[in-house]
Amino acid sequence: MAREFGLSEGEYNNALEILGRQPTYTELGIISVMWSEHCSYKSSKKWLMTLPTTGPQVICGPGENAGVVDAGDGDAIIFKMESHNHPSYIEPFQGAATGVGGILRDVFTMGARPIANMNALRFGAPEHPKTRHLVSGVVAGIAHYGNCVGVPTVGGETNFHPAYNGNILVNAMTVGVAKADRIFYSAAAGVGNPVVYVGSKTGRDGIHGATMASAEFSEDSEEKRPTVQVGDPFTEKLLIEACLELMETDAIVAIQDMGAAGLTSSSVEMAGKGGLGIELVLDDVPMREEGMTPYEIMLSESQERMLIILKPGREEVAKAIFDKWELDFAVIGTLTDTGKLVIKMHGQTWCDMPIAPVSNASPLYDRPWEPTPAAAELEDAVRVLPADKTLGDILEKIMACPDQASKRWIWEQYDSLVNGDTRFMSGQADAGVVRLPGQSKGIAVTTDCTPRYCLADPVRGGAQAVAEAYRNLSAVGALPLAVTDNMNFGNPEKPRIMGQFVGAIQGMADACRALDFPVVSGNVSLYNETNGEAILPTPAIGAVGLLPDAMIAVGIAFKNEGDTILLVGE
Amino acid sequence: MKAKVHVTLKRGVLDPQGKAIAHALHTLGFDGVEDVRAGKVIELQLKSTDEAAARKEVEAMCSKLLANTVIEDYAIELVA
Amino acid sequence: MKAKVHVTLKRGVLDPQGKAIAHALHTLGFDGVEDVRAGKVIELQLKSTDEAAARKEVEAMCSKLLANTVIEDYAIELVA
Amino acid sequence: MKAAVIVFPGSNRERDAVAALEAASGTKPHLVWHRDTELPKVDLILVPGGFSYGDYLRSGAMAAHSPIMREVKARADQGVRVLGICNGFQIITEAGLLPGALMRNAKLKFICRTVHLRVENTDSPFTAKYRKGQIVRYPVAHGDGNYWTDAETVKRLDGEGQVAFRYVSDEGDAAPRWNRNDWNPNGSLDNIAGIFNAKRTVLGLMPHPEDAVSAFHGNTDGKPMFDGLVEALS
Ligand SMILES: Nc1ncnc2c1ncn2[C@@H]1O[C@H](COP(=O)(O)OP(=O)(O)O)[C@@H](O)[C@H]1O
Repeated sequence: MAREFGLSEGEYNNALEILGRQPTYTELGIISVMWSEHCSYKSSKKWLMTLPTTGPQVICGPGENAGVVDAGDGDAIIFKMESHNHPSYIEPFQGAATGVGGILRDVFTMGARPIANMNALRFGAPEHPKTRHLVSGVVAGIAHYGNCVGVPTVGGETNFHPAYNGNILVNAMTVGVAKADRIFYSAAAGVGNPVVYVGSKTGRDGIHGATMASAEFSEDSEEKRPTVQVGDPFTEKLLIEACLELMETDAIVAIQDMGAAGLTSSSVEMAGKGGLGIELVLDDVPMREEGMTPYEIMLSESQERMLIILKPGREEVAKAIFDKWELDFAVIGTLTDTGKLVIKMHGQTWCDMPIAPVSNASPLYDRPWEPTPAAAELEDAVRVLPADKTLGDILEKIMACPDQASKRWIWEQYDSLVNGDTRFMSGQADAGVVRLPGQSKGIAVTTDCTPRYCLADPVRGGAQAVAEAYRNLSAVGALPLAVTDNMNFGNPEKPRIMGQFVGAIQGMADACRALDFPVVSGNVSLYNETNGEAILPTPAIGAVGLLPDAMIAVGIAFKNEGDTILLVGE
Repeated sequence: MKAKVHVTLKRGVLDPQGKAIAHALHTLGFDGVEDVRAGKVIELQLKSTDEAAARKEVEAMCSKLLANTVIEDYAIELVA
Repeated sequence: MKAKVHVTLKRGVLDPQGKAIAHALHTLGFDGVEDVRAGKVIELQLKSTDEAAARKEVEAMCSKLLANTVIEDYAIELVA
Repeated sequence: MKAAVIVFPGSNRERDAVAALEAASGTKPHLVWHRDTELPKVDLILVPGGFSYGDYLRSGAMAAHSPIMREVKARADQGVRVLGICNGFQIITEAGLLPGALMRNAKLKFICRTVHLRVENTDSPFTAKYRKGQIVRYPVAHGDGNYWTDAETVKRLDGEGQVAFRYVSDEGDAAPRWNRNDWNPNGSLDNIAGIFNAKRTVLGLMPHPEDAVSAFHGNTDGKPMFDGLVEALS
């Protein structure tokens, strides 16, 4: 059975040792998601730890829901990028939509009002029979969610390559703004404090989505049906407003969204970070369906839900706010000093296990890897203009290539102007530029990666992606602040793929160090393979920069006849 | 011959539209409503006059385009 | 008792969604499709067990909320 | 000028509207929650854009039945000016303040871009600061802006000067040309972008004048609408 849950024999034995007995079905489910690649970063952690993550501008680096940097005058910028690759391939519209929903929650969980969205997309060859359907579904899904919640989508990138035919990439990024002294973290505190559930009801959505995101695709995986959720951006919009309203009171001790592995990861992580125990009474969880089991409730990935630890006696204040926004609100448990996760339902105990070993002792692997062999030098024939071609011919060819073609068809489906704070959106500048609400100060946002460079040379490709992000921010006049990354790779159990990952991290780390451009958040998506064919190594870089006044930002349009054109750099 | 294809969300899949409609009906005072599900109907005018052939054709359209069977069920109704 | 409300665009109102589906079906090689109209079905689970009362209630929901009679027609089907 | 901006669950352009009104009038408008049953004494009611109730069922349909809308209709009957923008246009149309209906965009896609509009009637405080026939640029951002009504009503709207704005080409041309037909972003009937009620005290339009009121927006074509309202209603 452990195998069906995706646990290896070693992992299962480890679980037996921690518990000192056979796990219950519910416990086994919980352990397996906690130790899945998606939640535990077991293949990647060793390398992620080599990235530079500190600097005077960093308020909070990796480890929380999103990264936080200082934007001066008591303002903080909170941002992160996250993938929703597998679900978007199976159901492009809902998969991409719920990806946007998830990344938004990561950001407003920390107390930020989301002010800009970006999206980095990779599709298969344009002529592949599935591509058209996937592109239109993904773009419509991102539009559906982002437009409805009222966060402007101000840029992104879109590439096409046959290596993504069976495995598209949908990476979404959200940037938010908060007061630096009003940031909310996820570590639980205060024995006896109430554990509160807010948002949508729990259904049987996406049970074991986190383990799916950690498994390789095969022909029959399109049959893995129930793992795709339907997003409800309207409820998310209400949840944003309600959470931000509650955050203005002083009722919250800790807060976290229920993302992958839902109630399991949120409760275990919150209690684990606080070094406490947690007891949940699942009868009180708002449910959409009848007859749900403790296992299903703990592993459901229903969207638009949050878990909050309140200060004692603040339940009424909080409930009034969620009532106003017509969202579910329920006290479902309390913090304890036992260090254990205890789950009760129908008067029975379904889970009683120590949290620290499960959350801290999740396996870490030092997977074997081999460096990527140096790519052959480009032949001279490629560097010299062929005799029978003019520069014009070449220009035409470049402009007709799908990667270079105008992406207007995509970005016009995104509301880039809502809030009235957008200075530059897609197509207008090298980075999107929005001002902070009610201020003249602005931020610039970009996403960058050139996967074919990373295939040829992961180290230089990783460094190049960081450098390009830095340049794009500088080009609009912003001071680059920090980076979020989304590491999309194939199966890490293959030394060649692991080598791409290690190389890209090394290149990124070098570039980030050289540029004082720390990584403050990120996401890893491995096993992006179909029938053994891996995607191109794609370390997508998202980055944010600061402008003292958004009006000083410069776009790409030439302004006046007669202006001088300068070329700088090598 | 005519075909009606009913496309509905699978049991257990969240139906935000249905939820919102139910909520609005309650606000309007229609308390007798217990649950609402929203779906689509696609009406096809077909050249075919043979029922069996028509059904087969529509079946193929459903699985290829009209429904996404990851989250949706469909039902076909033929009208002569 | 259950009610199904079918909401369709009035004759004479352009149905771009139906047109787009028809176009997509043709592209996929389904040449036997002459015309497509897209509509909605709203399924209501009602407390009421009395057919006449239920019909009256659903009628009221339709005219108040479920259909916009400027552009849409509706039909009610009751299922015990 | 005193104004109220109505906020529904899912509204998302209320802050844009508040900023535009405040910049023009120097006074902060009242934000009124949809469940309120009373409106403060105001000269203008603005129903903002967004996705009230997620645009589920039909855009604006559920918000049109919010408690506050009864009060909005009563004030409109008394002649208080009402401005519905985007989702606000859909809401006040569903509420019966304006004729017709807004359907899914003909190309079935949400569209966000700047469009050209021709000001068709300047005999209202909303449009008094424009010239008749003037071409202005406003952004649009909607998925359901395809205006439809029956033939008789269109004729009446046109004859009675109830058409406020039409989508046109950048040269002001409203007739489709073989190579240039994408300036009507949603397929709306007769290129209608915005309409008045019979007394021209209520205006509904799909484009967003409130997102075109400052140098920051790179476009100030929407500003005369707010300036005109302030001048007439102060
Ligand atoms: N998926 C997308 N969403 C939003 N904007 C996009 C997307 N893909 C590309 N763009 C926009 O299209 C423009 C061109 O993209 P790209 O060719 O990647 O630009 P560059 O190489 O100059 O950064 C940019 O302004 C970018 O923001």
